Amino acid sequence: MPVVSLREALNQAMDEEMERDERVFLMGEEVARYNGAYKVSQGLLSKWGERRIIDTPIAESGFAGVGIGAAMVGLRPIVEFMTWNFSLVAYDQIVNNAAKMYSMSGGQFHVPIVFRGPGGAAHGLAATHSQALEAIYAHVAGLKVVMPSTCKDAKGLLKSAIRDENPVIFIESEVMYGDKGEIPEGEYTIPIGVGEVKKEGKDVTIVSWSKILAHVVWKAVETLEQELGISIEVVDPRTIKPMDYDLIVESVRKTNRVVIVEEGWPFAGVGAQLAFEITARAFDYLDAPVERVTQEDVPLPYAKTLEKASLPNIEKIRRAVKNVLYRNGQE
Amino acid sequence: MPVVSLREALNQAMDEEMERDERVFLMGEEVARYNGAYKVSQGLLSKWGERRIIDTPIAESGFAGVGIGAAMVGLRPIVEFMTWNFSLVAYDQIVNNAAKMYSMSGGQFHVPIVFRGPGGAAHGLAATHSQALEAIYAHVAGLKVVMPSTCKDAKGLLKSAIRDENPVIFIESEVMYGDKGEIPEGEYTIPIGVGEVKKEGKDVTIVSWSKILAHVVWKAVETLEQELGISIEVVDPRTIKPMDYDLIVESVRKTNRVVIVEEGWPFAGVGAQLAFEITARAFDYLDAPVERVTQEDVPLPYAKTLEKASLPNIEKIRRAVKNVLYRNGQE
Amino acid sequence: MTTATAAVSKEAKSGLAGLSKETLLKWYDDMLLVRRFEEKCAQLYGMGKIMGFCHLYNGQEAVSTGSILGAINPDDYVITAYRDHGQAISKGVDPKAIMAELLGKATGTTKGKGGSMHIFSKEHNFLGGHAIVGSHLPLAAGVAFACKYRNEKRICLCFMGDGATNIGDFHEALNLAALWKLPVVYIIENNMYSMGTSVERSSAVEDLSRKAAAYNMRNDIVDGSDVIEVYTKVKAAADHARKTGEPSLLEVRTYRYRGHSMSDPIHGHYRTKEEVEEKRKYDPILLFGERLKKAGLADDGYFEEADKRIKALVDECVEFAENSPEPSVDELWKDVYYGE
Amino acid sequence: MTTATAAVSKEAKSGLAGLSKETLLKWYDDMLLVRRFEEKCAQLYGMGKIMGFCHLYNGQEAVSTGSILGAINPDDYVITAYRDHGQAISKGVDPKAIMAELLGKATGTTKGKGGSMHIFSKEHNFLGGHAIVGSHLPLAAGVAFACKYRNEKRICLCFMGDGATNIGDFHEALNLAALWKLPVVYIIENNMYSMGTSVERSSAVEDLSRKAAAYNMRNDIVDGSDVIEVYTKVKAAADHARKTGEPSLLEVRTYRYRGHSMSDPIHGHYRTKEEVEEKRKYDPILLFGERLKKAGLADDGYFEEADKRIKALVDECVEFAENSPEPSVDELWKDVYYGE
Ligand SMILES: Cc1ncc(C[n+]2csc(CCOP(=O)(O)OP(=O)(O)O)c2C)c(N)n1
Ligand SMILES: Cc1ncc(C[n+]2csc(CCOP(=O)(O)OP(=O)(O)O)c2C)c(N)n1
Ligand SMILES: [Mg+2]
Ligand SMILES: [Mg+2]
Repeated sequence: MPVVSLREALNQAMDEEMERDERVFLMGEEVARYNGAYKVSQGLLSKWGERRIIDTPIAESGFAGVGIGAAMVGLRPIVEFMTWNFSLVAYDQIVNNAAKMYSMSGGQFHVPIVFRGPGGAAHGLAATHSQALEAIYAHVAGLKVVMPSTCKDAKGLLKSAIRDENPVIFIESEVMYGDKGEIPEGEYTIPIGVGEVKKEGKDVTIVSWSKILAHVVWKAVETLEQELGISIEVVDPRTIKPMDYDLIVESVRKTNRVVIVEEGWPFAGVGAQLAFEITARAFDYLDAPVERVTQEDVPLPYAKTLEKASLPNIEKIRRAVKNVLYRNGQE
Repeated sequence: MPVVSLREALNQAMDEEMERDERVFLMGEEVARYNGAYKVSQGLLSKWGERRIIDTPIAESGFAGVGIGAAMVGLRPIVEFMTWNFSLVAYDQIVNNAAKMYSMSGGQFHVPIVFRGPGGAAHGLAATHSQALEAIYAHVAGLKVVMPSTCKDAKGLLKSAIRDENPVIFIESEVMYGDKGEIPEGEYTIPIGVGEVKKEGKDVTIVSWSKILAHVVWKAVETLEQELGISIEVVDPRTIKPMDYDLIVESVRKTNRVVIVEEGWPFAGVGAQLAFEITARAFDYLDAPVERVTQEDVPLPYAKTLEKASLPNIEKIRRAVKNVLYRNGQE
Repeated sequence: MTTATAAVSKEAKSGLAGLSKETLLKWYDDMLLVRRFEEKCAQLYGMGKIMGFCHLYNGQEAVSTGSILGAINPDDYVITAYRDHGQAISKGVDPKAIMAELLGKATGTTKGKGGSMHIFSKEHNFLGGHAIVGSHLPLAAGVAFACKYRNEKRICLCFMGDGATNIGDFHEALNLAALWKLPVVYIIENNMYSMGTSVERSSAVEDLSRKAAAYNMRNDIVDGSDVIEVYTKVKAAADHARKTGEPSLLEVRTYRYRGHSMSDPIHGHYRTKEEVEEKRKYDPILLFGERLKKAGLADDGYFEEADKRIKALVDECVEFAENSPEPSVDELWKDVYYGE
Repeated sequence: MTTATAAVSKEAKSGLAGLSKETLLKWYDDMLLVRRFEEKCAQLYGMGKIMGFCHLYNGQEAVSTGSILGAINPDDYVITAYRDHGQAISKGVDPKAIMAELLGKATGTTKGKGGSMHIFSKEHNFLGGHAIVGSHLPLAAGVAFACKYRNEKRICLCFMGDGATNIGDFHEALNLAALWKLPVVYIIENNMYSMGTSVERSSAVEDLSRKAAAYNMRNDIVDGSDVIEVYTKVKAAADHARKTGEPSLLEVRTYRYRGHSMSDPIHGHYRTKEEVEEKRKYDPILLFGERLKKAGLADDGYFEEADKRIKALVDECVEFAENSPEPSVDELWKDVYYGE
């Protein structure tokens, strides 16, 4: 199987879908001549030309709206936000136009559009540039939210997102763009809304996604399995909305204990929703209340020490896992 | 005790605080000459003049930003959104500027500002104009969110919000503006972050706030207590963030059963957060998993039948209450 | 005398842009239909049959008729704000379906989902009915973008109020349209007020067409009480867009007779009764009727007949709407995600 | 010969706006300090000591010096975007504290919380450092609003890039400032690019000062390589604001020598090496030095001495920053809610 970077996986997905469907185009700041602020669109301008790879001014609300309008009349835009932080100036377009158009028009105009770009913290970007915003999009009726943690999932899911007839929020991670991984040879897609048990285990389930799974949870799992002599099951929902509750609940019914690890703020985060559903559906199977590890409820600071202390890390995951095992008193 | 409408209670709060503090001013669309789209600012222009009661163009991001800038250098703006739906075009200003300024400036510039206006559905306003948006604000670190359900709370809390040194999201309800209620004679405030047990009971706790509490839950409580022969405790957090978890958990430890009723969408809503915290803190006291009644996960339609079916209503609350009592099989 | 009449008539006709009698009478009927439709809405709103916000078009009829019915093709796109009944009617949307929508019925334009502010008709390339001020301006640019992308000779007309010119999306959309040369015609219906706020209290420039300077955009000022002028100038802009791909910004000076929405009185604190009465002298339907009469194309008999015919049509709309079923509750979960 | 020199000198001096030698040399030093400070940042970034995004000001020094150090009063407010080191320095913020901030230290301007893009100093009325493009433009109007509200004779200078003129907040802020007559001077630092996108590929008008027409706003074009012209024109705008309360929009034509941020090469695909070299001929520090020399106000000896002195100062900044402690972890929960 070929090994590619996440950047390449996403690039392939867009390239293949542009090949497959003439209506697909890519629009965003620096996506064309610059080949993408993070080089995700490398080479696409030279291959597809200015008609289909389009540099925009700094006008997120404007070009998000252009994408939505174009989608209403039959095109299939991919709108790149240089980072998801900048989508907040386009939040109204996404919430009131993209998400609601199909319903509000009584099923006449649907909006097949993908909004994509990196979310979450990188290193030292501080409060305005380090936001994990999945909760504020998944909250909204009419949107789908996808957050892959591997190169394979990223390519397959982005292709599905581009083919989806609905607005899809596709959140990547800047610090994962260089990560390498195997992907299947040739054409494949991964369905939106289907999670995956990434690792089987029997004592505790950890649910996590995107960068926090890829860069933090995996390390924690290795450490904690050794340290605590336990076996951890890792479930990656891959799609935040619609959430694959069945898969997660099945895992929890087996392990009876679950820790959710996410990068976003705690209050009304995605993990809160997950915890609620898990508890509702597996109440009698839970040996301990659901534990969550999130970012601290503060604007993310610049300094490395503070940034580290704010984000989920191994220590916090350890504490949570030991909590569901009722082993925190034992040290 | 004087009886006033919610509209008057809010008006008094602003008026009194403007009297008390020269730095307080009110800004928004139609707040001055028109006396407010919903007449909440009735009479304030003629009393305080154009310097302090300011009509704005339709430019929510712009005038929210003007408020934040003015607050940074010492004024205390009240910014009215004609409805909270229109705040989405100002979401970036609130999230990235109001909420983060104090932290990002290392404690140098704090932002004492109140954003206020009606939230949620009225009657027949359809998808773009019927959003209960508390979750997307409460999610954000650095904001406070206040949602009173009575005239007394509204006046006392709005006064506290105006005196608060932090950005406060103050969400009212259009359909409650005419509701009457008693308020204390003279000056009083109600602290932000402190909930209230609005009615004692012993079998089930219902947590709810704002209009859904005032217009739906109270009716449901009356009906259900009779119908099911039970006693319901009603807890109104009044403030969504910071949430008075202690008060709620105390109630749940007593009743062992809890239903959360909110107007917002279900996914990662405020109720999800509450359910998570309640379960974490009262796990061994819960006789049934926390139940939630929310708006359906759809854009709210116009037609009365559909609107009614989408919002929380007595039937849905009945089902939830019977669920936590394990009495749904008994009919 | 015959000669004199002929001369008057010829002169009068020369002000009618060489349009056929048939066309001109169709326009007259369209304007009248919009007027009567809106009057009926006001009644039904008063009776509690129409819910929510309802923004009427009375006084502005020449704008939708001259531009949508007159100046563009059926396959051209139209997108507008919440004051949308008139524009939908001029685009050919069945007024029965619109009325049914207002009454929240399953036979409505959006099956009762959108209501007054969100009229849509895919069949008629009528793209809504948008209720967040200014938010449809980027959509219009996107629709024009699609026309260009597919190399179609279609264009998009986008209507907005004067108040909408102060919001960020106005700026972003117009810059993109001009920069990328998108075939969209932006039409400001300057009715002097956004709710209760007059233009000079909301915009730093009172001549709203001047805002085009920031985008180097073709622009013009249009007399909105004159359906022929609206037609002529919008047609010029539309043709220009079709030919060159370039956008225009037109400021149409018009006036609304009613309050902003049904909860707003006709003349609140923000304008006087006298102002409204003065403006009513330039009623677009009256003025147009007079010109038709002068040109010998219609007489009082025609006007009376038209009035009856259109009243009957509006009554038919109400009957249709009243007799239509409400949407069934399971509609609630439909049209949320396409194909699911 | 003496006469001739005197004549040259007089002429040269007459181009120096009648400013004292002391003032002029202070400006020279300020520009040089900014240049050397930024060069040091580039080094430290390369060594991994500065994290995140870091946008350098090289080439644009005359703008911050002429306007902030030159044209306004210490109690006037300044607010800017993320390319903020130079402006903070010109406002008098201790470069040691700025450097400590860049290194994420507790002694930094915001105790390590904001980093490069978010420099603040309340003491100096320096209101940040804002990293969402255009989002600080309404804040500037708000600050000016407060000045007016309190009837102070203070004003606000607000800097932005050329790219920021395309976003909605630009439109909303400028309209509000003009409509309400707020004492704010908006300064576009037109360095020809927003990241890799040139002005003509992002704005429908290339003369960005033309955007003022939409707000009927006083405006001007300024040569950003000439610190004296910057001073003169910003002072005129600031004085006008102070006197009349009215805003201005100034387009300063300038150039950045380095890439957009540290991850962007000096000349990527979007501009040529030749362009950068050509622009460097109009280096604001060089040009100003030559003028000082011609006017007999400084000689090579002075320039050498200044260079040494300023290098030493920058080294001191680094030493201070390196020796400063990191913020303690409990700082994380501080400054989130005031008074809590
Ligand atoms: C972003 C936003 N802010 C506020 C409103 C509330 N609102 C609805 S219509 C309106 C006035 C609009 O005036 P104008 O654009 O002139 O159009 P007109 O009503 O005159 O046709 C306002 C303030 C809204 N719908 N959207
Ligand atoms: C709303 C928003 N969109 C995109 C970005 C990413 N971004 C940061 S700087 C920049 C270019 C800005 O160019 P310009 O305004 O000309 O300022 P300059 O960097 O040249 O000083 C972009 C696109 C952002 N920070 N905010
Ligand atoms: Mg208007
Ligand atoms: Mg620039």
